Amino acid sequence: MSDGYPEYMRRSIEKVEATRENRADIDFERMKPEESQETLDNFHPDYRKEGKHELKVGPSKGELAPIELAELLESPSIIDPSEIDLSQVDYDVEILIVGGGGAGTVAALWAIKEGIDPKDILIATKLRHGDSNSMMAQGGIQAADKEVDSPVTHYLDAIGGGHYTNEPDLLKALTKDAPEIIKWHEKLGIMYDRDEKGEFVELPGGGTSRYRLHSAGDYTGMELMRVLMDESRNKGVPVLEFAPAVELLTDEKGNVSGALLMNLETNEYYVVRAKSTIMATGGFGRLHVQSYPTSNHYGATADGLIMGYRVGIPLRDMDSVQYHPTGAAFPDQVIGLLVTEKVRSLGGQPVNADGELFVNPLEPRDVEAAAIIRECYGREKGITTPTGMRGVWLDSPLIDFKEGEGTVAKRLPAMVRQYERFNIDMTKDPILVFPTLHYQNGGLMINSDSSTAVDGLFAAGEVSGGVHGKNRLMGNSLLDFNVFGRRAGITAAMHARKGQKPSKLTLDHLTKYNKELKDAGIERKNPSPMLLPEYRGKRVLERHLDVQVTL
Amino acid sequence: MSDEEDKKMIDIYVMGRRYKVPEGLTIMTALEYSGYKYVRGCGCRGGFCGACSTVYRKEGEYKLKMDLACQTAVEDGMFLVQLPFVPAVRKGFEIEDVDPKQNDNVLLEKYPEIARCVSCNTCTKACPQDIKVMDYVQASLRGDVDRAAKLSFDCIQCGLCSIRCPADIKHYHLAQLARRIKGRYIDLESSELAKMVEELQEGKYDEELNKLCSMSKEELKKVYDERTFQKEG
Amino acid sequence: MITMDGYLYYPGCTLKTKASDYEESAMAVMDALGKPLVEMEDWYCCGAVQSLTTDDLMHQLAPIRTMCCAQEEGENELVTLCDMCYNVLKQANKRIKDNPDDLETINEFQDEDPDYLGDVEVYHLFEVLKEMKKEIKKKVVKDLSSLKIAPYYGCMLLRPTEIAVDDTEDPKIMEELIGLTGAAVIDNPKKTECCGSYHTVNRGDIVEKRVKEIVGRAVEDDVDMIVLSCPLCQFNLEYHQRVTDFDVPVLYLTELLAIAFGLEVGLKKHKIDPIKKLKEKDILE
Amino acid sequence: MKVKRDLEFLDKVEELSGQSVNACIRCGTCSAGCPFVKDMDVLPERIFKKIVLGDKEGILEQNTMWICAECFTCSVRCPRDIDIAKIMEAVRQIVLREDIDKVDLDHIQNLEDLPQLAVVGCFRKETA
Repeated sequence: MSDGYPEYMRRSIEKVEATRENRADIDFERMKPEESQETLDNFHPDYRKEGKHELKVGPSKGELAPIELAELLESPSIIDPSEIDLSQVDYDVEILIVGGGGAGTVAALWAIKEGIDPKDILIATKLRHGDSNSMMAQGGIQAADKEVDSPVTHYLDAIGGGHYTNEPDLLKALTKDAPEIIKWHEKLGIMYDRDEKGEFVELPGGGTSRYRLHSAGDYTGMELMRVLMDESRNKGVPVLEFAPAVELLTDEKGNVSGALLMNLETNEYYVVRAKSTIMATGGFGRLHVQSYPTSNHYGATADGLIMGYRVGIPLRDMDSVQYHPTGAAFPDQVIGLLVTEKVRSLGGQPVNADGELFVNPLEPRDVEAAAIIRECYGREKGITTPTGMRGVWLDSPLIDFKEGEGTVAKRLPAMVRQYERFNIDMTKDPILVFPTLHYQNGGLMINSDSSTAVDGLFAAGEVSGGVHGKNRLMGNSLLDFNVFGRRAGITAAMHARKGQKPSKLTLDHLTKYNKELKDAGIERKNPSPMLLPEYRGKRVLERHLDVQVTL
Repeated sequence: MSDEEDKKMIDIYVMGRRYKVPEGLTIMTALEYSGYKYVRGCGCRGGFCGACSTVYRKEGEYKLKMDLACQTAVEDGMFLVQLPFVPAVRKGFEIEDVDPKQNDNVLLEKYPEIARCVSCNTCTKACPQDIKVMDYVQASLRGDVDRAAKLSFDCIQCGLCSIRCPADIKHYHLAQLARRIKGRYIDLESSELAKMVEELQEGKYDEELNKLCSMSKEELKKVYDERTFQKEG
Repeated sequence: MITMDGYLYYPGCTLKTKASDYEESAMAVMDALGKPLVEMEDWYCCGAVQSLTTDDLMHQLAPIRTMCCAQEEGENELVTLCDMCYNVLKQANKRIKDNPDDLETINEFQDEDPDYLGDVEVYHLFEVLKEMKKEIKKKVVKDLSSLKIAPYYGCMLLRPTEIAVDDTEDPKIMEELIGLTGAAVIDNPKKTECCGSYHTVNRGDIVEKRVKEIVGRAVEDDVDMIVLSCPLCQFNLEYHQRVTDFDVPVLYLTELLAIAFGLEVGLKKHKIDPIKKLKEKDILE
Repeated sequence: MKVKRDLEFLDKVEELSGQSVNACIRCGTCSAGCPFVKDMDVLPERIFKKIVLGDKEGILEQNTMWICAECFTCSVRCPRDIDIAKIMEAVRQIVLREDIDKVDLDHIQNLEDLPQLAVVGCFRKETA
């Protein structure tokens, strides 16, 4: 038995144990469309009007965005265009890839396949190559490749889950390219879970009508990233780490002509000239929208959205944020960390303080999340932790109960390990969960070839919007960065091949954007991009001296 | 979420300097609480990326411990230091050229230093993921790629094993090669996938997909609500 | 000595790849003899050569760990095929038996892993086969009398004296075993001389000289093949014939037994194809 | 030639090998039986003399201990029961413990052909 739970929580666990056998075979009825809409309206954070702000400037003026993002969008740049000397080019490349996560790495590999010399590519990334949300995706990647399934069914599941707001062309690309992506992975040597005949062991995900989720234990994203990085190293793609882009550069026509990077350690800037620039910076979980904890990595601070918006790329679906239904709610050290949806795919059930199953475990993510919030704050049937956080039980031992002892340990090693560190044995005891800020559904608008409204700029992965509409299904984000990373790599390579070296490097678009802000009467103090979130202790920040200390 | 003021405060030592931090933080959040802003040494904050290797010793204990800063709770009297990522030689390869059927010990060929393993097990003790590192090095030495790949599967490539190894083995690069060989050559190819890829290339689903693309929301909603669910995989 | 129905078997790394012919043929032969080799669940690379300095316990760790694995499987006897593994395991085992302090230090270093109690005995397959001459004789179905075979011992089975499987200067164990197959045994005065060992890695020239002497002598005696049991000798004696005009196949003794038993195993990874020779002699079709 | 007599070296060899170098009577049996003498700069028995003299420099510039492949022929034949292989090992170790490799791991030919035990053995004897 785990000794990680206090006595009063253990009493609630006893209720979960008492009902387990009876719950095991219940096929809890899925919510009718009306009920799910009502639950979303009343409990999902996205549906709270006070969390949104109408954008006053830029290409998406008039659209809604979370306040935390809007504040960054409506702020001046962290650089002053008049202070930057762009005459000396530090890196002159065919393709600049901003972001070293999944989308960026895939783009590099496909640009090489398209004929670009690896030496003419530069991946610039804020942290290390691979430090990204891609690395953290546990559950799996969707691709319809079984006889009972097809890209058509995949499309239908995704567009329904996205409340019919997905961009049809993008979703078609996503679902149609999926099997080819898995084929590519097979050739690269990615170790997916397979049966003895070599066929993939596939699971259902929330909102999917078929077993379509390919996984590699519960380290799917990590396994993908490890291999993609390994291959990128084999090909010799130059990577500049700890060097995030802080602004894009434009030529006299306003086309993107490279980017300005910043060395995070020395604070000096680097000028990169590129024929094609791919924005692959990921999402914005670290903005902690509506004060939610997040499952995202340290660098997920919306930089790409800010930079792209300032050169004129419209945003879409920014009013919707994905809260993963099951983030860890206990112990304190892991609050917000993802508890993979695979726990529910394998048969784990969300259960309230009285041991009652209250929702089908595999509703689409937003509905599932709303139902859990409803249980805690609408019906008062959650469990309150010693520090005041509420959550519901996720009955993980039920998996072993149904599938045989050892299933949890074998299929969810990362999860088991995470809880073991804090003396909780999730194979024997349930774990406490509450929704966590997980994914940026919307983003920069792209076309199906990953090009954007501005020549020279391409985008892929979480930073782009439209593929998932207002709600992404599990297993479609790993797929997204592969499909659109590939398309971005190919399109950017073709663009670079036929294009001339950019004639000019300017920051004119910033000057223009600053003027727009001024004209709209906006004066904010939070220059952006944010680059890294601020987690230093309150006391330290209050006594912080803003002086330069030299060695 | 939680009120710092109510918490019990404990002492930690960061590179020798003492700080008081509330109990219940991870090493990572405790360093931040103390005023450090991470640039290096912090990545996913969830135990997957291996950026936050940390070395510590507890008061009165002779053993040096290694772990991930984002996954370890601080304890009173911990002496802490963050480790930068230590570079290790990685051998490049073309995935087409590492077929174990052509070369029965490609791992030894790429990483001959595995022949220096003395089974001291220091690597295994250093691993924050509880991987049997020494066992997979040993499996690699005897050409058992399959076992090396399986044993190393949970590797997050933090590099702690390689820092500690007296034989200068590059465990995590070796393991990466083993896993790729397994994924590519030892695991059988999926015939279902091959069939689907072929069907797609023939354009089998184009018409239906295009039809869905042109449907109105109402039409889509109808089809979506009527779809059936697969009961078992 | 060994009395169980089968033997706990320690392969060593090379038996799993370059010397898989040896493992395959040994397993087949022992199966045929009704005493199968059962591979240990866990084992570690022995280190290939014994570390000889008084203060070096680190390099004794690997063989002791392997002993420990046997102990944890509840066995007190362990059979090896590879001569180098045999030599290293046996010497390490002897060393810690003679020096209980060393054993204590190693056990202490191994932390939470189980302590080795020092009760496991190490045997070479030849010692097992020696006890089964009658059974071997019964299993011979092929007439090998047309073959002239020179046994080659090398170093590791015979030296140092304390761990030798036979007389250090005048061993007979292989002669006896080869004799059971009906083949003609040709004595080679170089049979206990070193083949050049690990120098094959970066001093191939030294090994070449050794091979010229050892194989050269066999050629003088018009020998059809050399038989041995060390994968490193096997590699050296075949591989380095490339600088000579010799063409003498070098077989593992178990391969020879397998042929005599009519078992179709081994003979796949030789640098000098033995099959040609065996066909010439009408032993294989 | 003037030789600097390094008695610490003699002590170290005896400590590491556990053998008494002074027991040697220079009978030459070791050299007579050694299959590698042709490749050695100096015969094994001469090495003994140099050790007794404390001629560390003189020994370390010879290749003798590196040519020795630990075949134990000398050890089993020595009439004075000196385990000569252990003396050779001690001399090798004195060099290796200064973190000097005798073999360059990065430039080994034919690695794909070599059996593991050759590589393992070589690294044990020739890398620090």
